[in-house]
Amino acid sequence: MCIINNINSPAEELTTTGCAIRLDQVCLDIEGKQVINQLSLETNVRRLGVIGRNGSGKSTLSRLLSGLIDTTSGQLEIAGFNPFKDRRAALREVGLLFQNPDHQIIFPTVLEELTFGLRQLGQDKTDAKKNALEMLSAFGKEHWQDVHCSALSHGQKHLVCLMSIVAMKPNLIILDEPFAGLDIPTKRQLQRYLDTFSGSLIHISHDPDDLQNYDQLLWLEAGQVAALGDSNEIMPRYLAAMYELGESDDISDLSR
Amino acid sequence: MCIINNINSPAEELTTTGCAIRLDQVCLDIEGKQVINQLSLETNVRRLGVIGRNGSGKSTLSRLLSGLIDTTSGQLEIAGFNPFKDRRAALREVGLLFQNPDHQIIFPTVLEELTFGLRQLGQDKTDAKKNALEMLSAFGKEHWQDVHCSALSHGQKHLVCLMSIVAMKPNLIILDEPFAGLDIPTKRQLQRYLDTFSGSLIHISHDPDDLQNYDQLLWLEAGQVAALGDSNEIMPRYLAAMYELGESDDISDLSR
Amino acid sequence: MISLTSPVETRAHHWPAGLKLGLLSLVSFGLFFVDSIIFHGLFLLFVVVLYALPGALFFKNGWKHLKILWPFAFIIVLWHLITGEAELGLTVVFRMISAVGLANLVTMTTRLSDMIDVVHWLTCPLQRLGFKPRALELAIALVIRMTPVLISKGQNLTLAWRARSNRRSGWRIILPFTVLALDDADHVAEALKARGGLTNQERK
Amino acid sequence: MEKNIAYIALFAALVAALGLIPKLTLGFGVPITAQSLGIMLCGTILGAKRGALAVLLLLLLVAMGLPLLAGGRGGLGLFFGVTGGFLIGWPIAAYVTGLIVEKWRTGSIVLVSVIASIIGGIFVTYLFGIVGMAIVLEKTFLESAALMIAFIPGGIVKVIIAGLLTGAIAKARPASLLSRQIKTKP
Ligand SMILES: Nc1ncnc2c1ncn2[C@@H]1O[C@H](COP(=O)(O)OP(=O)(O)OP(=O)(O)O)[C@@H](O)[C@H]1O
Ligand SMILES: Nc1ncnc2c1ncn2[C@@H]1O[C@H](COP(=O)(O)OP(=O)(O)OP(=O)(O)O)[C@@H](O)[C@H]1O
Ligand SMILES: O=C(O)CCCC[C@@H]1SC[C@@H]2NC(=O)N[C@@H]21
Ligand SMILES: [Mg+2]
Ligand SMILES: [Mg+2]
Repeated sequence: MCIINNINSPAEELTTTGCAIRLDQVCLDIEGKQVINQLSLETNVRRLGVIGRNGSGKSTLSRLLSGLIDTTSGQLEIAGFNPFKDRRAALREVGLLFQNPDHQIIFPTVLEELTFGLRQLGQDKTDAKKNALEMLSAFGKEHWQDVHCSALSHGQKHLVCLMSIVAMKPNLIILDEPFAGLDIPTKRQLQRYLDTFSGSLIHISHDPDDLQNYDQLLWLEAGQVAALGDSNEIMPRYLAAMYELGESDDISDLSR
Repeated sequence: MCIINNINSPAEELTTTGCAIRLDQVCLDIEGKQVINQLSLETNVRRLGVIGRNGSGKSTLSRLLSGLIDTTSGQLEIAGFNPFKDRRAALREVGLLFQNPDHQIIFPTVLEELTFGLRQLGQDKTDAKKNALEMLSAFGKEHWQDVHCSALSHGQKHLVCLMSIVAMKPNLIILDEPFAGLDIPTKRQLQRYLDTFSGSLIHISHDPDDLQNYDQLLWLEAGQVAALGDSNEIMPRYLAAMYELGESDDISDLSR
Repeated sequence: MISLTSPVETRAHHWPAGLKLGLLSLVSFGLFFVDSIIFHGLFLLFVVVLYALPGALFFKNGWKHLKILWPFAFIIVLWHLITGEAELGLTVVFRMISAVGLANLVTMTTRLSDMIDVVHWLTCPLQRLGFKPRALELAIALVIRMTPVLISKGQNLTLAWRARSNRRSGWRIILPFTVLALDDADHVAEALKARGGLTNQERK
Repeated sequence: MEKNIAYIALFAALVAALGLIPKLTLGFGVPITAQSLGIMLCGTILGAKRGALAVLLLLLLVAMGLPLLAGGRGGLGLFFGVTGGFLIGWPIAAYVTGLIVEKWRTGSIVLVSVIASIIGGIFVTYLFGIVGMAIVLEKTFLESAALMIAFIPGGIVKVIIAGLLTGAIAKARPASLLSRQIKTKP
């Protein structure tokens, strides 16, 4: 599969290869349903966009890649290890931003939420707290530290989730629709922040604009690779297919 | 406040005035925090867009309008009644699409979820089931009827929520980011469906494209009206303000 | 969803739920007035035959739900062996398996909505005391919704934990889980209210 | 109103979910189960009336045949079994526990909950449980009572968890602690 140098990236001085990802004939059944079906791909770009219809398996793939669930069959490797088997390595290597912030937040207050991951990395209490506060202040949100997560708006929760992941400084961040529900300034701010992120990014999104500067695109369809390659080539094809589907008056053509 | 005829609307034959909404000095405190602050507005357009930053109070306003919560002070009326006090009328008049589908779905399977609202309207079992199935087939999703909601993807859940609301045929539908997380074909299909909806729509969104055909815009800022009026006038101002905020490198200017 | 319901449709599915439940209560109650081990042995055989009638798949499914009784059975028998009342022990075990087996049989062949209708009918006399059968109906539906939802929320929470930790969550997950459950209840309450809650319109 | 129903249903479901924690069945056929912790929490968090209703709701569903008791058991048969007395005692236990938390508003919520759980969750439960066992197992009251010793270590742990958890909820979600809400019409 082609690896394309990230010409548009605002962080050109960085190495152009990222975290190596290898999937070989990966299948996943959930409750008898084949959600991921013979998925094979190999890539190590720094910026990989993932597109596909609702229910095509994008979030499931993100869970597989971060080692939260195991494959039913097939081989999966991230940076040379299996993230489900080797949790310790996975934790240092991969951070996952969940699609639904309510599925990610564990603790009652914002500071606890941010500190948790850092403590898990082995930082002691004071260090973890210091670093968590630093993260908060990098986004101008120090005043959120004692706020209850449940009292935040949807977009605010999303930001908390992102900060907790970024604070752990993984080499690969998997973002499952990170911008859904964020307001324009926060989104742009975040986008700029992610652009300077020196590690690898896998970004799942329904919005083509979000994936503009991405080297490669992975297009999933019904748990299988529909296309993988240069985003300049794939995005137009994807959009054409989607708009055509959207225009059709036979609504029953819609996603499974 | 100005009431503008919906010139761009694809359903021009419909009456141009919609559900009358009147808020007079509405305040709302949640746990000591003033979330809605002296909000006054009066409008009865058929299509009202609501914009504003994360945490500005949009979802809270949607809860107030659909009568889920009571105001701390001030007057609120929808179509002449108070939706918090008169629940029976509110149920027939207003439907609310929650921002987070997991917060809206009550029942285990898709059909039960759709049937519930119809039963609440007084339809008997067979009628309710028939109408629910009709709704499903209008979106080409009959095969979803026995699917467990928890087994749906995020976007699929969103669609279930929308179908349950639309099936109840309210006169006013309040949509809290209905398209966040939907794929392009589903979004376009839904958009077309909403365009033909003969009742009133209040649509909360961060995406300017979603609100293109809307008569009026309400711009909220920190629980107060920042602007209300012709969308052609307000959207550019809003976008300019948002992009400026987004460009600023002083991240601490970001939302509260 | 609590999946005691049978994967195959049986003839018993079409019998009135009230009848099945009534019979079940009578028989379960009656079993306590017989002490004969032979009777209980034969009765258990009868129950097994009932499970076998609808075919192999049904039998296998039924067995899955009855299997969980074996530690109980084992321990009761063991204890009675120690106290030297082996026969009493066996009787108690036979009776228990028959009673639970029958109850499961009714559950497996009765749609929940039919079950709820029976409860509705049973509580009708209470209506005059100001009791709202609608509230009970809703509450039943909600428990049935929430039990599996809680379990999957628990699993979700462990995923969230796993995503940022290589240690097991252990007891520290209890408070977040409880808070999550309470929040879920708040959301359900709001969602219910948004669709009329108990102020449902008159039924025709 | 909707909130009451949702909470009552939630706690019924919570007790059911606690049944998934592997149980240990003792010689005389009564399991050591986390569900009795759930009964205490029904009282301490929901208060007397709602707590008892939550337990009643669970028992109704169990009677209808849903497998919601420890080890996936259900059915009317259980009310005639060794543990029948416990089951009948549960709603009353939740009521008593809740009543104590509702009435005794001074003092730390943790301490009050612990004491309420001891009185309701342990004394009341065992009273009914012992009587039930005596009848079903054809033993004397005292013989049955002696068997309860086996539950004491577990009981202490549960009471402490109930107290701490109630205290933590009071902090994290004060609005959810229905037993301590200012009385409004339910
Ligand atoms: N627990 C489950 N049981 C059965 N099927 C499931 C379960 N969880 C997910 N699925 C199915 O797996 C498929 C993929 O789901 P996934 O959440 O990965 O989709 P997605 O691409 O992230 O969609 P979206 O864009 O809507 O977020 C869906 O069709 C869904 O119905
Ligand atoms: N339970 C609560 N306690 C305290 N504050 C709350 C509570 N619920 C909401 N708020 C506050 O109310 C404000 C408005 O929240 P709301 O959810 O209405 O925002 P929103 O405009 O919908 O934002 P978003 O675009 O992110 O969805 C937020 O600042 C939030 O912190
Ligand atoms: O599952 C049942 O059938 C009811 C079990 C009752 C168990 C009682 S409750 C009090 C005491 N503490 C325990 O752990 N078990 C018993
Ligand atoms: Mg997804
Ligand atoms: Mg919102």
